[in-house]
Amino acid sequence: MRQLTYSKAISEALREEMLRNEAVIVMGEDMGVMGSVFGITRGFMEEFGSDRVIDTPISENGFTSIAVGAAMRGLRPVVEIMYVDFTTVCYDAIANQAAKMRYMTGGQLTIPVVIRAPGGAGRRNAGQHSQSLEAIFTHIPGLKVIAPSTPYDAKGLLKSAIRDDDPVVCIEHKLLYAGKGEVPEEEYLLELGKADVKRTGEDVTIIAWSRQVLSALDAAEQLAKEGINAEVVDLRSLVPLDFETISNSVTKTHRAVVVHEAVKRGGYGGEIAAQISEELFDYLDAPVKRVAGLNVIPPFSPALEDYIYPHSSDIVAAVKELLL
Amino acid sequence: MRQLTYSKAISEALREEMLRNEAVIVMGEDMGVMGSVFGITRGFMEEFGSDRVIDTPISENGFTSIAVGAAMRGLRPVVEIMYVDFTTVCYDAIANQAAKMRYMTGGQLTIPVVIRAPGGAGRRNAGQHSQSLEAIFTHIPGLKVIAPSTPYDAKGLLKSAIRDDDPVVCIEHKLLYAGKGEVPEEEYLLELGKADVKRTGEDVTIIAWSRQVLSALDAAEQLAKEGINAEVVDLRSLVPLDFETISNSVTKTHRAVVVHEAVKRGGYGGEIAAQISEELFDYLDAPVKRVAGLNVIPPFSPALEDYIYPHSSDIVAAVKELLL
Amino acid sequence: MIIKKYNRETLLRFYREMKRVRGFDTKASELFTKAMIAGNIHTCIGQEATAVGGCLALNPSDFIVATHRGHGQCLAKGGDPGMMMAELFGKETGYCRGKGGSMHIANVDIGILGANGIVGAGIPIGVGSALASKILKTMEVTLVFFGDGASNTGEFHEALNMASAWDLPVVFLCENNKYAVSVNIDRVTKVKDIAERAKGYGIPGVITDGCDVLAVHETVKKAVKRARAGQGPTLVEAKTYRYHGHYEGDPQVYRTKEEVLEWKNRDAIERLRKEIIEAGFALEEELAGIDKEVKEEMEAAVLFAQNSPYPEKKEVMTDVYASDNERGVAR
Amino acid sequence: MIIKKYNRETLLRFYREMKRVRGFDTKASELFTKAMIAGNIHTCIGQEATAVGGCLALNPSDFIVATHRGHGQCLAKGGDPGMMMAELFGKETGYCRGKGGSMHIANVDIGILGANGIVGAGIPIGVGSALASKILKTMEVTLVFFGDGASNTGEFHEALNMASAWDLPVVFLCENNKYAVSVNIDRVTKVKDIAERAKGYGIPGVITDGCDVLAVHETVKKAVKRARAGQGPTLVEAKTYRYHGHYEGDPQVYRTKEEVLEWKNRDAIERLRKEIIEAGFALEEELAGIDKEVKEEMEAAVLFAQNSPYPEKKEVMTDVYASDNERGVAR
Ligand SMILES: Cc1ncc(C[n+]2csc(CCOP(=O)(O)OP(=O)(O)O)c2C)c(N)n1
Ligand SMILES: Cc1ncc(C[n+]2csc(CCOP(=O)(O)OP(=O)(O)O)c2C)c(N)n1
Ligand SMILES: [Mg+2]
Ligand SMILES: [Mg+2]
Repeated sequence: MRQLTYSKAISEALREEMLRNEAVIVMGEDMGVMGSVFGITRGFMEEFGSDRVIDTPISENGFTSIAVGAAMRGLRPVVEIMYVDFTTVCYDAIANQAAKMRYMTGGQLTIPVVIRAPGGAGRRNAGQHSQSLEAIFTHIPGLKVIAPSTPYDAKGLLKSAIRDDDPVVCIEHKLLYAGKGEVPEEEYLLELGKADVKRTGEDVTIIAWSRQVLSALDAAEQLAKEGINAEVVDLRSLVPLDFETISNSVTKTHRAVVVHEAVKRGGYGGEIAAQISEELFDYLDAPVKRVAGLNVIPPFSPALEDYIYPHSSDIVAAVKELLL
Repeated sequence: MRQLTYSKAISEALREEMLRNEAVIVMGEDMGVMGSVFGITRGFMEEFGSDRVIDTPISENGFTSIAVGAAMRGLRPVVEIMYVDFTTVCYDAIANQAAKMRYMTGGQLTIPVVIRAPGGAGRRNAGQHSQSLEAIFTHIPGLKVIAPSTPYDAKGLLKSAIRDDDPVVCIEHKLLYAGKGEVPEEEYLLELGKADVKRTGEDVTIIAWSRQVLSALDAAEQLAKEGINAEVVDLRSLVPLDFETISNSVTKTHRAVVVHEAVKRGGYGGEIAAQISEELFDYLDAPVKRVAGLNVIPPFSPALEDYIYPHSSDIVAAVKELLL
Repeated sequence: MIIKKYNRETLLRFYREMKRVRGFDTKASELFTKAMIAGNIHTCIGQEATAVGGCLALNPSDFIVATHRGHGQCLAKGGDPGMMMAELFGKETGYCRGKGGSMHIANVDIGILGANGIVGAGIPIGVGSALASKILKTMEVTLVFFGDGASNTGEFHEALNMASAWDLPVVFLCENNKYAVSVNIDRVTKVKDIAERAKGYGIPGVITDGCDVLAVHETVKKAVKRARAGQGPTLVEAKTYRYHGHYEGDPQVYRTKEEVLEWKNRDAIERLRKEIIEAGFALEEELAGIDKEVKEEMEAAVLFAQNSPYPEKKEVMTDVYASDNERGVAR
Repeated sequence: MIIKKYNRETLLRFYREMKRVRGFDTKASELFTKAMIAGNIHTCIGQEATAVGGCLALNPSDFIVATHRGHGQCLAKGGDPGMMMAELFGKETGYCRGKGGSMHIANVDIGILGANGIVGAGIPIGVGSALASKILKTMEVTLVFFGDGASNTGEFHEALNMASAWDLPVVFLCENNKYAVSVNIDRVTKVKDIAERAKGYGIPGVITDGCDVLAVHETVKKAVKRARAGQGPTLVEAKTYRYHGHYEGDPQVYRTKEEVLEWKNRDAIERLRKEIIEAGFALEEELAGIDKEVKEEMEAAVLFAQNSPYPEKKEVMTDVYASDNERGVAR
């Protein structure tokens, strides 16, 4: 099958949905003339015109709210927030407006907005350009949240997100953009709220999302060499959560490690771990372990930054502890 | 001992600290002429002048950032965000500015800002005025977070928060304001990061904060009638977390229920539950249960709103399930 | 005199609509005081001319974005007082089936895109509606209401900038009632007129007398025409006043009784009543007839609300998501 | 001619400072291209006059808030190029001990309150500093740098409104270099001049030639004087241009080579050099001597950075909290 980069897969998803439905527009900083700073919408302005590919001023709360208003009127805007770190300036538009309009109006208003936001550390971009902030969205009812790890998943999920009538926050990872993976030529969709078992195993379940799925798979390879068979569950969709897949795996392996790049304290891993402990207690042979980012701010220094997020070796170590 | 309301205790804390240190100022909407919409700063403008008691325009991100800048220069601003729901519009000032300035500058800048924000449901204020949002702060390194449940705690913790050199988010609860409790005349401080065992017991640990401490104590009374002795741990300070007190209690009771009003998914209860499971697994006779808010948006209707947050009966039921 | 440009029917419509707005909020205030309405309400008594003068400049297919002080805006745009009152009661028959309450009345079919509990947040939402009208080439106009206080939010700035840069069909109507809760606008803003801010966006900024419904109407109408023609937004500032406190029960320490009285003496409804009679468009009794009809209408609205059922408990869990709601709420 | 108002020493200082700014960022650009500096850097080559003209209007005890394009601003305010370069390298000897990098250089002792990775966020922080000066009655002036793009953020609006309402000692210096990354300001804003926005806050808005360091200086100086006298803020807009891309490696599809060339022909350093020589304040060779000294200074800065150690691993965990750091980081 053909290989595409993650960023190209996202680009294709956007383009296909724009071709399919005139109501789909993209907006954000540098989306038009420049084709987005990560090249996602290169050529879009020429193809779809500046009405549907909108270069915005630096006004994230404003334009995300504009997307909400446009969605009330039937458009299906896909907004890019250049770095997920900047969702702090438009958190109201996402958490109080997009997320709540439907409920507060008794189901009258439908807000089909997708908010794409690249996150993640590893590019020496320092404290305000390197965070993983999915947990500030998973806590807000009314939002769906996806965090794909592969080009295939990214394309299929984003297309579904655009067709979904709910606001969806799509967390991408800057260090995944250049990575390649198989993506069929034919159209396909992936259902929101379905996890994917990226590797099967019997000894332990590693649950991860976004870039940490790669570390998890890497860790699983290393563990396999030592005869430990890890199952890797890629959540892909954080809300809705596919607890069935988690449950199927953990009732089989009796051990779980949850891995994410975000700061550990208050990260979504706590939620997953708590749910597993709460509902699968009798199946657990060991506590659910979390391997997650340090409770610190991303430092700039190349000598420091890579210590803040998990590596496959950390996952290997955690699994071994569980199996002791 | 004399009885004070929670709001009066907060008011006293502010006043005492303003008298003690000229660098302490208060700012926010309606703080001056009106003395705050909850009456917290009534009389302050007359006493301290409008330089130190600042009526701001409706510009939360602006004035919270102004507080950050003023703090860099040696002031110790206490900011009120009228409802915690509005921290969404100043989340950048809190999470990217106040929280990160110290680390990003290698320890050079100190940001002694306190952000007071009343939260909570139960007043028929609907979706954008009734949330409990502590989890969006506990996830951000650099912030300390307190959520007192009694007038005594509120006063002692707020005074410490004002003297603390770090940004502290103080989550108050609107339905606690009118409640009374003992507050000594003499000055006292409560250390940040210390939980308080509000009731001792051997059979189960109920961990709660803010208004849910009252439900927990109420539940404990009910359980006592049935011969079940619950220990109630009031966290008071969410960050730093006093895990020692939690651990002491749970290693004794072998059972824990975590209770909070905030939406369950991604709430801070998941973090607490995960930590207990992770570190006290061998002591647990049952899974850590969470009793928390529904994953919905606060509805306005008096016929609906009270269903969204936990009641003592829910806690009682959860405890009984654990003891089955 | 401007009134000469209007016919009897239109003038009586203005009169009736303002009466309805006042009638509705007077009822709401009473019911709130009797604890029959819970939570918080913000009445617009005194500001009827902006709601009515503004909304009546629109086509039925046009849109408004309302505010927390928005009952009048919604009524004037065609909101049914019974369904509105039922919403204030939190009843199943309310516009939002009781889930929104006073601050969130919405109905897209009649062009009400909702109000907002976050001051300023409605402004860019209205611009989004205008963007849709432009992209869809339908050019409905969106009229965005907001207060003087909201003009100090960042959202005001971002929204006006984009609306002007993109020439969107939107009219910004600032109801400057001098106060944001207790805070006098002059204490937190150096410019005398909010309309002055239009200069920063290269759009017209116009001041109108918010105590004169016809003045408001003329001004907004012109702005609507401009917007619909693709010439972009206008910032209209109406100088107005709320007779009640910010919320019902507000001790109002921030203003004097004299100030309130002064504005009451310029009451927009009384003014129109006098003008209509003086210009011979209708007799005193005819207006009294309208008054009576409006009174009955509002009483019926209250009765409807009172007699309506509350939503069922299970409603708490619905409408969080449009699709896959159960799973999204479950965990 | 304005130059006549200045003495030789001051003029050579302007010249040297601009040379230093360009020298620093030219080095930084080279090192970035050689992958010796990681992450992202935004050079201000072409914008030296705003940094230097602005900062030299301040007292040492005054403050600045810098931007993501802020190396020049920090240098001109007294930043040590060695410590700055070490920060760009992420070394222990950098201003922020390597934790901040290019976008977060700060040092309160020399009046640098930091830059910001969040566009617009520095503006209210600067206002906060000015508020402190007013409350403490010390009246240091805070000079806030920001770009044309930042003038479209809500924070700009909120900050300017409060600064003007409270007559704070702050000067807002907008470096309008026409672009926010790829977006031409004229495509997202209707007004020709950002300075126009001052009207919405009732403060002076002044346009100055950002290619003329003396013009910038005069303008800012006047604004600083006004601020210090308690007369409130001024919005200064300097028309300027960045010669490099937004970031190093930017393909710059959004502008033509001709446009860049046109601005390079108006280079502020060249202009001052010519004026100094023509007015007889210094000889060609004297300026060449300064050039050489600056070159050596910057080479030394690079050497210092290169030879400095990286922070130790344990540094990752420090400085999150001022007190109780260990516990705050532990769980
Ligand atoms: C972001 C935000 N901040 C504060 C509030 C609290 N609040 C509600 S209404 C109001 C005053 C609004 O003033 P204005 O815009 O002038 O409207 P008015 O009430 O005068 O009609 C305030 C501060 C809020 N709802 N949202
Ligand atoms: C809130 C926010 N949005 C977007 C960005 C990404 N970004 C960094 S610099 C920049 C352009 C800034 O333009 P301007 O203010 O004109 O400054 P210049 O780069 O031209 O000096 C953008 C969009 C950011 N850092 N912060
Ligand atoms: Mg007002
Ligand atoms: Mg620029």
